[in-house]
Amino acid sequence: MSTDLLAGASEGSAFEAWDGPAAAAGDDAALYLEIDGWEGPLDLLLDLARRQKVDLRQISILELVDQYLTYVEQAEKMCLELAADYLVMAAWLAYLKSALLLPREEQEDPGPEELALRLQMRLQRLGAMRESAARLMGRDRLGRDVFARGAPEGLRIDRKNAWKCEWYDLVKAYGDVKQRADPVVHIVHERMVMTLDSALSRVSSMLGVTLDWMELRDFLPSSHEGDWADPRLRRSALASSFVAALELARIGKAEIAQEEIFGPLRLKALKS
Amino acid sequence: MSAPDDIVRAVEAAVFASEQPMTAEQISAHLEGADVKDALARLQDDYAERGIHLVQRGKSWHFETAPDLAHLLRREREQVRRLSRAATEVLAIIAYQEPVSRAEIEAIRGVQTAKGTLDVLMEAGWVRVAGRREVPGRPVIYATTPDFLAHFGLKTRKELPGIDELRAAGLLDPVDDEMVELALSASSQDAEQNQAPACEPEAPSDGTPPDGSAE
Amino acid sequence: MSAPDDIVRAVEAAVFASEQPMTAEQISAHLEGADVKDALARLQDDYAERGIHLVQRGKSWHFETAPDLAHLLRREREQVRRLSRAATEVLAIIAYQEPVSRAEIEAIRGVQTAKGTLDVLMEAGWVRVAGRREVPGRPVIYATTPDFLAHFGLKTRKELPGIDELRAAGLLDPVDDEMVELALSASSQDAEQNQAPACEPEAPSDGTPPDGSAE
Repeated sequence: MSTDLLAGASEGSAFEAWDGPAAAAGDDAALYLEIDGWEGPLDLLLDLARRQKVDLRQISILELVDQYLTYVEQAEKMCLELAADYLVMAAWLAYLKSALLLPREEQEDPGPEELALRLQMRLQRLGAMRESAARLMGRDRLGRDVFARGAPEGLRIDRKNAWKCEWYDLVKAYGDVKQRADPVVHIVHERMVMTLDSALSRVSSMLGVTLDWMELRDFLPSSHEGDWADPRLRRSALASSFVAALELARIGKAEIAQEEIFGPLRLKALKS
Repeated sequence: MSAPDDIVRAVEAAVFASEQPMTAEQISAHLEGADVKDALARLQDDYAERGIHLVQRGKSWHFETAPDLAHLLRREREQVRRLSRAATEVLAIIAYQEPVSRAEIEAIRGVQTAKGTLDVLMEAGWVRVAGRREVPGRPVIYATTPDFLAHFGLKTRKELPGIDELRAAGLLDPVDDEMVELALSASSQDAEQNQAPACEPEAPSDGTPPDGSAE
Repeated sequence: MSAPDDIVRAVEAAVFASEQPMTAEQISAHLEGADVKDALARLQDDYAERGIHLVQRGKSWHFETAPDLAHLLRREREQVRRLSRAATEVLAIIAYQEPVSRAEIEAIRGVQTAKGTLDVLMEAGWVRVAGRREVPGRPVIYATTPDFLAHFGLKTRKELPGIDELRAAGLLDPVDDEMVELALSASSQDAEQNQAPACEPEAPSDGTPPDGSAE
């Protein structure tokens, strides 16, 4: 392979083989436009390689390098602005060329033949993809060459609900509703109480007949009398009697004494 | 059947790809003036037994699905769904107290009833509109359908258990112990006179006021 | 040709009526699980010589007009979007080498890919993001879609023109990193001296970075 590549170097002059962009030389604008038409140095290289009119596998890399370098030189001569990557590629190609021409011993790894081969592979690959793109675009394309049905009816699946409910759920739901809806009944039981008034009259009248100290509980009616056995009524009577005692003490008719906290509460009439 | 010739194939493709039905003249214009009458007749014949037919409507031609396969275009797929709790309650109220208006249902449930809830019950085929109540506003009233009875395996609505039967069967969960205790103690002496016959759905056993109470 | 049986007719009608290509599974699901494989084969055969064909693109089936009638049917108003040269190249690279990363596409083309190029292909529905490559940087990788196959009339990617030859020639081998770096390998230090512009720059350079930048 490498001999092929090098052999290619002797074929004709680079400039003659190249009737491309530079052929329009003299007209700066034309060349500039051509540069614009290339998508980068690889594209330019592929274009130059194609001009060799041989299979990309047969191209002479040395010739290609010369053509490229000539092109860049010309562009510079004509004061055309080249994008940096074209110059980078030129530098690399110059390096490749010198390496290819150097005696073998001084070469590093990968060797220049290997690099040339890779460049050639790259060009082949780009060429292949470009060609494939053209073939792809040339196929019978849906909507351009072949057509789908113009007015399909369309397929539809309507989802229909099949509702499900068990007898138990129905009946239970009714129970729940009724339960919630049942009017909340508030009943106030008639409770037997000793009113403050009756306690006041009872306590003050009892105080009138005794002059000695008397325990508050003793003012309560006897538990043997009628309803008075009811503990709730007795609690009410005790509370009312206590309040009555305080009232009597306040208006100066009675005196209250308690020896200790929670001890028995005693009551005595005050002589006025 | 011989292979279709070029004119037939071209007419076939043109009608197929067109977004509109086309008259014979339009098809012909599309095909550089070719005579398409025979081709259309031939195609109609070719497709006569297929799943698609070439048909003429007015003067225009188009392909369409064979009439016996039209059901394929719109398929129905059933999806079993459970009734929501709200819908079940509404259904129960209608079943026990029909006919009822929406306002009555809401009064009994104590919450607003979403529009969709009644729709679902009607979609299920269990509830129907049973007229209007002759009161101001003439509200629509709802009742159950024969499908409702069939679905729940009932001969008549009278087979629905009364509230006391539910209670006896333990189907009434006490919501609030205290409230129930209170209600029970309060009603012990009154129960007799308030208790309606257990098996008379028209006047449900729990003593809820009859129709119209909600208004 | 015998008259088509019920399954054949049903499959024919379903595929014909559908707005989208359908896979055998989708057709079968629409026809309540019928086995449609034989019917599809039979239909493909029935239509082979007609003006419309039943075709398989990827896994999906649809009817379309016969390609040889293109000259009669081509319509200006339905012109397919014209892709830029860059976009067609990128599409070809993705189709032939999928899945590929953007850096790999750029390594093959030797230039950066404008942001919009991949967007155009994705918008057309021909290219999709197919995940990320599990290498440092986890680059996004691209692949073609079923719509791509349908649009270009391919049953599978194996039918891409010339793909076997390209593969045999090693032109579809994974892009090696060295290729990406090739142009830079010797240039970094030389670039400085060569880059000195011989002329006053009139306008800023187009800023296209050298090849290696594709990484």
